[in-house]
Amino acid sequence: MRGATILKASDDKTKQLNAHTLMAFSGEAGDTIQFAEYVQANIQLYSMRNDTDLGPSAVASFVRGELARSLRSKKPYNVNLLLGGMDPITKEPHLYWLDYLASLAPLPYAAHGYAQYYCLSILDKHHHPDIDFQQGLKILRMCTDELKRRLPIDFKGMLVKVIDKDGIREIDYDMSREVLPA
Amino acid sequence: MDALVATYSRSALEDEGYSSDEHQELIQAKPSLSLNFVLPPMQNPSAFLRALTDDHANPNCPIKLAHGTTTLAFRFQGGIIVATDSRASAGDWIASQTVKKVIEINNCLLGTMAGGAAPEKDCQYWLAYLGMQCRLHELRHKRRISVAAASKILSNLVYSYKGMGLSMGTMCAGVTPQEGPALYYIDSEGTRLAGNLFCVGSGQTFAYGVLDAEYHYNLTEEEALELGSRSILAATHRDAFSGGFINLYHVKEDGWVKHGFRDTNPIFWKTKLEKGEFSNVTANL
Amino acid sequence: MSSPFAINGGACVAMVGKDCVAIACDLRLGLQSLTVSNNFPKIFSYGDVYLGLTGLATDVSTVSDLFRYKVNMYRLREERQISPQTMANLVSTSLYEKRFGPYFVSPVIAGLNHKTGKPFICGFDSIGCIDFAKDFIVSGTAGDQLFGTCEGLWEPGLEPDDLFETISQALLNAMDRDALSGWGAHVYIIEKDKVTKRLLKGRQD
Amino acid sequence: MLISDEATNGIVLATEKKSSSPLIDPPSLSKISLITPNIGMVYSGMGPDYRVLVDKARKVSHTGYKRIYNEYPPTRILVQDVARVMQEATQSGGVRPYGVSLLIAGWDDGVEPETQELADEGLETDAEKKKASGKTGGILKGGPSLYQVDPSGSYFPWKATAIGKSATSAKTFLEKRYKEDLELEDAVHIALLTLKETIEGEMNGETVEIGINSTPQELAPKADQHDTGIIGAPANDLLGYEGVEGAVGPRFRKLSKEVRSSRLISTTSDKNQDVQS
Amino acid sequence: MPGFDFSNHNRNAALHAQGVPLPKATSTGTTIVGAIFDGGVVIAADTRATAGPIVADKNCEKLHYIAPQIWCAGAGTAADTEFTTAIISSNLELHALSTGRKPRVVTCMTMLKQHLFRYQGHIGAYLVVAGVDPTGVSLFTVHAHGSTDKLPYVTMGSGSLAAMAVFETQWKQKMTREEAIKLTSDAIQAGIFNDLGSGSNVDVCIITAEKTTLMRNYITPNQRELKQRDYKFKRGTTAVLKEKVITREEISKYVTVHELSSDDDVVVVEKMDIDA
Amino acid sequence: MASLLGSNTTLTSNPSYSFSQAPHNNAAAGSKEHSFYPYTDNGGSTLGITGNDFAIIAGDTRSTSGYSINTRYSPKVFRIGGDDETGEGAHIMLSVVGFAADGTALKERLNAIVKMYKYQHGKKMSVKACAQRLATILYGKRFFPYYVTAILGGLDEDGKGALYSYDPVGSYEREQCRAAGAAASLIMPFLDNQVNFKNQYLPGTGEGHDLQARQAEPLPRHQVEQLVRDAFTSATERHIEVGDGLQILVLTKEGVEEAFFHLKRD
Repeated sequence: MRGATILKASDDKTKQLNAHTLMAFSGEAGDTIQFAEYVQANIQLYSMRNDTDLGPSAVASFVRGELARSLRSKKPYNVNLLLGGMDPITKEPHLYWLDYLASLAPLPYAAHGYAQYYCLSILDKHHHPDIDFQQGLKILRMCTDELKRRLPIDFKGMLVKVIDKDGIREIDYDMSREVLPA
Repeated sequence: MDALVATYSRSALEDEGYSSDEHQELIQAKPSLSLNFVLPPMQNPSAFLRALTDDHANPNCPIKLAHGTTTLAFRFQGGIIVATDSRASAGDWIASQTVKKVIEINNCLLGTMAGGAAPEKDCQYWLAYLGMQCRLHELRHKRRISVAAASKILSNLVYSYKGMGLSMGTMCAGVTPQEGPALYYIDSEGTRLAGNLFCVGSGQTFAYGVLDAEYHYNLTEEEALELGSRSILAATHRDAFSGGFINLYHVKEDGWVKHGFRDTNPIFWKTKLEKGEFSNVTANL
Repeated sequence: MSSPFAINGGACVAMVGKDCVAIACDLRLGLQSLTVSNNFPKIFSYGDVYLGLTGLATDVSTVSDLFRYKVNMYRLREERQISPQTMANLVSTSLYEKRFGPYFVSPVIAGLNHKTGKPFICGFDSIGCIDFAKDFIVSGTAGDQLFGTCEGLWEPGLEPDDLFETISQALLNAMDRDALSGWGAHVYIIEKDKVTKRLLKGRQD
Repeated sequence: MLISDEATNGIVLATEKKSSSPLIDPPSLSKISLITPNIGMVYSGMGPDYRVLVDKARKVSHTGYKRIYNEYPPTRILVQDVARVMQEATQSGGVRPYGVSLLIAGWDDGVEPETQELADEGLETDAEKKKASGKTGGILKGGPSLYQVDPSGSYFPWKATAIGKSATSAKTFLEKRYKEDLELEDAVHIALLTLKETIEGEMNGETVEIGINSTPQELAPKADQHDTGIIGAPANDLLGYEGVEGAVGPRFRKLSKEVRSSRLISTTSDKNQDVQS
Repeated sequence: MPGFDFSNHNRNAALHAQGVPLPKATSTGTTIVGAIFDGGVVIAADTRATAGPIVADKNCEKLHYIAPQIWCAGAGTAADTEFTTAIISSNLELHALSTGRKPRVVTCMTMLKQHLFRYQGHIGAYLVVAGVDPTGVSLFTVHAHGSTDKLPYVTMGSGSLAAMAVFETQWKQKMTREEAIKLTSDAIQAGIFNDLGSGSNVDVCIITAEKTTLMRNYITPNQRELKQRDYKFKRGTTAVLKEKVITREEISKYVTVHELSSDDDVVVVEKMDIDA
Repeated sequence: MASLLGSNTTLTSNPSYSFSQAPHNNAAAGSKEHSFYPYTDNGGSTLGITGNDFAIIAGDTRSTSGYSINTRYSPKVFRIGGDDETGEGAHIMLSVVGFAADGTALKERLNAIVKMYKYQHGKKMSVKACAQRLATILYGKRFFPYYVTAILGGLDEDGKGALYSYDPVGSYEREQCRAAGAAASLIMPFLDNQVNFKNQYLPGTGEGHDLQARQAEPLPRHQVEQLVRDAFTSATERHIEVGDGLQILVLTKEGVEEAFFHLKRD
C-alpha cells in the first residue's frame, strides 16, 4: 500500500527459512522484507555450514534475539512475525508468535494485527490439538470469511502455505466468495 | 450613597445556602430525571472533563471512570437474544465483576450498556429516562411504543449532548406486534442503526468472530441462547476488560425472559473439558 | 499509551515460610486488552535460585536469557551454584548498569541459602534497587492488589503446605482484581531437599 | 625467600626482609600485602613489578567481582585474575613479562552446609574432630588455600611451599615438617624454622615478615597483634565499626614487629624440643 | 562502576517520544539527618521506601557504609544512593590500601560531588556524609547536582522540614553523644510521623574517633499490632491442576536429557560411512 | 478504551497495539490549558460490608494532601437522616472518599434531602430510594463531577444489610462488600477472598477440576468487625495515605453504633 493505492495484489509476505520452517511477516514496509531476508540468510548459512537445519524453537530463539537486539539500536525494525515449522527430530509442529517488541510466545494458533481481534475467538472455539489438515483448512476459511465480513478492507487475495513433514507448499485458496454481515 | 450602602451592605450569606433550583430539588419528593446538568464554570467544559476523566488520553487522570465491556444482541426467528458480560474496569483495576449491563427499560424493552468513559451511568441514566418517556407514550397513546420510536427518542436525546463528553453505545431490543423482533444500535455520536446482529464494546470483535461463524436467522431458541452465551464467553476469554458473569436475556413478544446471570469461570472449564475447546489453555507445567 | 510495565501485564509474588520459600507468577501475555498467550510463565530457575520477572515481555525474555548466560558463566568459573544473595547482587548491578536505559522489568528472587538453609527473598525496581524483605515481595500490574492480599493473609512460620495455600490465595485473588494479569498461575514451593511446582486453576477471563 | 604453609585453621606467609643498606628505614620495606580482607600476597623477584601486580590485583578484585557480587572474590578466582594479568604480559606486544613469582594465601567462607561434614565423618578421636572442623580450603567447603603464581601465568595450589633463592632446600625442610593437622601456631613455628634454615645473617623482628590467615576460634587476635600479617581469625576489632549484621573483620593481617620478635624467641627456644621429637 | 550502559537508551527515548511514560524507580521520600557532637558525629534515617503512594519496603537501610569511619545517609532515588555510595566506598578502599592511610571525609565528599556533577543531576542521590578522620569530625550534605554544604546539623529528604524544626528548636553546641543520639532520633521521628514519605523505624549511626556504632532499628515506634483473625487456610483450599516435584539432584544438573520415543520412524539418524 | 462507537477514532484506538498507533497524548497540554483545577485528592480509604441484619461502613480518619497530613481526624463516614447535628436516630450511613470538600457537600446535600423526605412524608426514606436519589445527585454533575467515591449503607425492607457503591458520576450497584479510596486496590481483593470466599474450594471434595467451590454466606457481625480492622491495619502498612484512626459505623435495627480504633500514625 502506498497511500490508498494497492501496488501489488499478490505479494508473498512469507519467507522460507529452511526446509521445515516458514516465517510470515507484517509491519512497516521495508523493515519487514529487510529483516526477513536477514533472518533467512543467517538461518540458511547455518544450514550450509553445519549440514543440518535448526529446529523451529532454535530459529524462534534466534529471530527473537535479533529483533530484541535491533530494538536497542537507533533504528529498530518494526516487524510482527509468525514462525511455523516442523521439528526435524521430533516431527512435531511448532508455531511461534513474535511482535515488533520481540515478545515471543509459542502458541497453538496465532494471528497479528486486526486479525487477532476477529479470529482468535473463532480459533478458541473450533481448534483442537488433534485436527487434521482438512479440518484446519475449514477453520481457516471461517477466519478469512470473518475478516472479509467485518474488516473494512477488500481482500485482493490470500496466500496460504502449509508446513508438514514433507516440507513447505503453497495451496490454492479461493477468496472470491462474497461474505456479508448478517 | 444609598446605592453604595446597598451594594456593600448585602448580607454576607445572601449567596450561600441553596439556590432556588436546589431548593426545588430538596422539597420535591422524587425529582424527575431532569436534563439540568451542572457545568464547570469555564469556556470549554468538555475538554476539562476529558482531561479529568479520560484515562486513555491521560493515564494519570484523577477520576478513573469504569469502562470496558462486551455486549451483544441478535435477532432470530424466536425473538431477540441479548447477552452481556459484567465487568467494570477503571484503568487496569477491575472495579466490579457484577455489573448488570442489561437494563430492563420496561417489561418488553431491553437496553444494553457499553461505551467509553463512564458508559454505565450514561446508559443507566438515559435508559431510565427513556423508560419514563416510553411510559408517558403509553399513557398518552394508549398503546405500547414501537422499538423504532423508543430508539429514536434516545438517539435524539444523546445527540443533543454530542461533544459534551457523553459516552455510550447501547442496543434497544424489543418485540412488538407491528415490528416483530426489532433491534437498534444507538451511540452517543448520534448513530442509530436497525439490524440483525450487533456486538458493542471493547470485546466486540471476539464476540463477532464466534457469532458470525454460526449465526443464522432460523436458530432454535436453545441454539440461540447457547450461541449468545458462547460469544460472550469468547470475548471474556480474550478481552482483558470483559469478564465476570454472563448476563443472558431472551426478548419475546410478550416480554423478556431472563436466562441467568452466571459466572464465566465454571462455564469456561465446562466448555473446555466437555467440548475440548480453548486448546490454548493447557495443563502443561 | 500505557506504561511499558503494563503493556503485556503480569504478576509475581514471593513469600517466606518456615525453612521454605515460595514464588508464584501468573501466565498471561497480553497486548494491552488482548490476551495473546495463556502460557507465558515469568519464573525462571538458575540452579536452585528462582527469579520472577514481570514487566515488558520482551525484556522478561531478554533479561531471563541474560541471567541464564551470566549464571552459567558463574557456575563454570567458580564451579559452584550461585547463592540467592549473590544472585541478588548480580541482578542489582546488572540492572543498574542500564540506569539510563533500563529494562522494563521488576524482578523477584526466591531461594534458600546453601550454607545456612535460611529462606531468602528480595525484589528490585527496574534500575536495581534491592528490597530485602522478611515476609513477602510483590511485583507486576497486580502489585497493589498483591500488597493488600499478602499483608492480610501472610503470617510468619508457615509450613510448606500452608505457605502454598497462602501464596496461591494471595495471588489468585489479587489477579482477579487486575485486568492485565491472571489466566492461571504457577507456584513453586522451595524446600531444602525438593522443589514442588504446581499449576493453579484460575479464572480465564 | 619466602615460606608459606597451610594449617587446619589458617595460613602463614613468612618472608625475609633484606635491606641492602643499614641506612634504610626498615618499616618502609614491605613484601607482604593485603589484597582483600581475606587474601594476602607475597612475592619473590622484582619489587616494582610486584607493586604493580598488587595494585592490579586489588583493582580487579573490586571491578571484576566486588562491584558485581558485592562480596570479595574467592581465592582461586583472584588467583586466576592475577594469573591472567601475568599471562597476558607474556604474549602482548611492547611489554615484558612480570619478573615475580607470587604466593597468594586466602581464606574462603565456602557455600556448603557446615553440618554435612560433621555428619559424614565418624568423630572418634579429638584429633579427627579437629581435622573435621578444620576447613580444607576451596570455594565449596571454605577454609584456607595457598597458590603459587609464576611469571608465565601458571598457578598451583599448595599445602606448603617456598619460592625464591633457597626454595628447594626450604621445600625439602617443609616436606619433613608438614603434617595435615597443623594448628596455626605450629604453622607459624614451622615457617620460621624453615626461614631460619635458609636465611643468611641475623633473624629478628625487623628482618622477617609474617602474614596469617585463620578461622575464628583458634587464633583470636590479641590487641597487641595489630598490624601483623598472617591469615588468621577475623579481627573484628580491626573492622572499625559495629552493629552491621554479618560483618566480620579481616582475616589476613601482618604480625607486628613486636609479635614477630616474640615468635622468634619462642622458635629458638623450642627448636631443640622440636628436633628431638 | 566502569560506566553505564546506554544501549537501551535510544529505544526508551523513542518509546517515550511516542507517549510511553518513563518508569518510576523506587524513591525514598525520606527523612535523613546528621549532627555533630562533642567528639563525633551522628547520622540517622527512617526506613521507609516508597513507590508512588505504596510502601515498597518497610524496613530498608538508608545508612550506607563508605569506610569504617565514614558513613552516608541517602535520600532520593534509592538505587542511585545505593550504587553511588558503593562505588565511592570501593574507590576509597582502593585509595586507602594504596596510600596505607585512613580515608578522609573531604576526600569522600569530593569524590561524591564530582561523580554526581558529572551526571548533571540525572543520578538522583541526595546524601548526608559524616565521618571522623585524622583531621577531625566532618558532616556534609551532597545534592544530586553536585553542590555540597558543611554544617553542624543537617536534614534532607521529603521530611527535612519536619526534622529541621526539631533541630532548630533543640540543637545546641557541644552536645554529648547521648544528647546527639536523642536529638537526631527525635528529628527522624518528626519526619516519620509528619511526612507521609517517611515512616517505620529509626536507624542511627554514631561515629567517633575510636569506632563507629551502627544502631539498626534503634527505635521501632511503628510495629504492627497483632491481627484480629488467623488467616491460615485449610490445606486443599486451592484448586491445583498439575503438580511436579523437582529433587535437589535434578536442580544441580547442567544438562537435561529428553528421551525421544523409541519409534524408529521418528528419529532419522544418518549412518556414518566408515572407511574399511 | 476510548470510544468504540463509530467515531473516527474507533479503528485506531481500539485494537491499538503499536506505539505509533497510540493516540497522541495531548492531555498534559490540555490540563495546562485550564489553570482551573478545582480538585485535590485527600487520600484515605473506606469500606463497607453487609451481613444478615447489619451493615458496616468504616473509614480511616487521615486527611492528606501530597506528602502532608492535613489532620489526623477527619471522618469519612457519616450518619444520614439523623434527628440532630450528632446524627442521632440516623437510619442510613454514607461514606465519601476522594476530594473531601466535594464529599462534605455531597453528604450535606443528601442529608438535607433525606430529612426533607421525612418531614414531607412523615416516614423515613428507604435505603433503596436513597440510593437511587444519590445516583441522581451525582449524575446531575455528569459534566463537572463530584470527585468522590461514595458507599451508602442501610437496612432494606426485609431488615437485611444493604450496601450500595458508586462511581463519581453515579453509576451504582448493590453489593456484599466494597472498598473505596486510595487503598481500595489493596483491600478489595482481600475482601473478595475473606467475605465472598473467592478462589476457595472445599478441601476433600475432589481433585483439580472436581473440587467444589466454597459458597459465600453472610458473616456474623463479630467476624466482619475483625475483618474490617485487619483490612485497615494491612492497608495502613502499605499505603502512605491511610492511617491515624479507624472509624467504624455499624447499623442494626437498633440504630447506628460507632467504634474508633487507633491506626499507625507514620
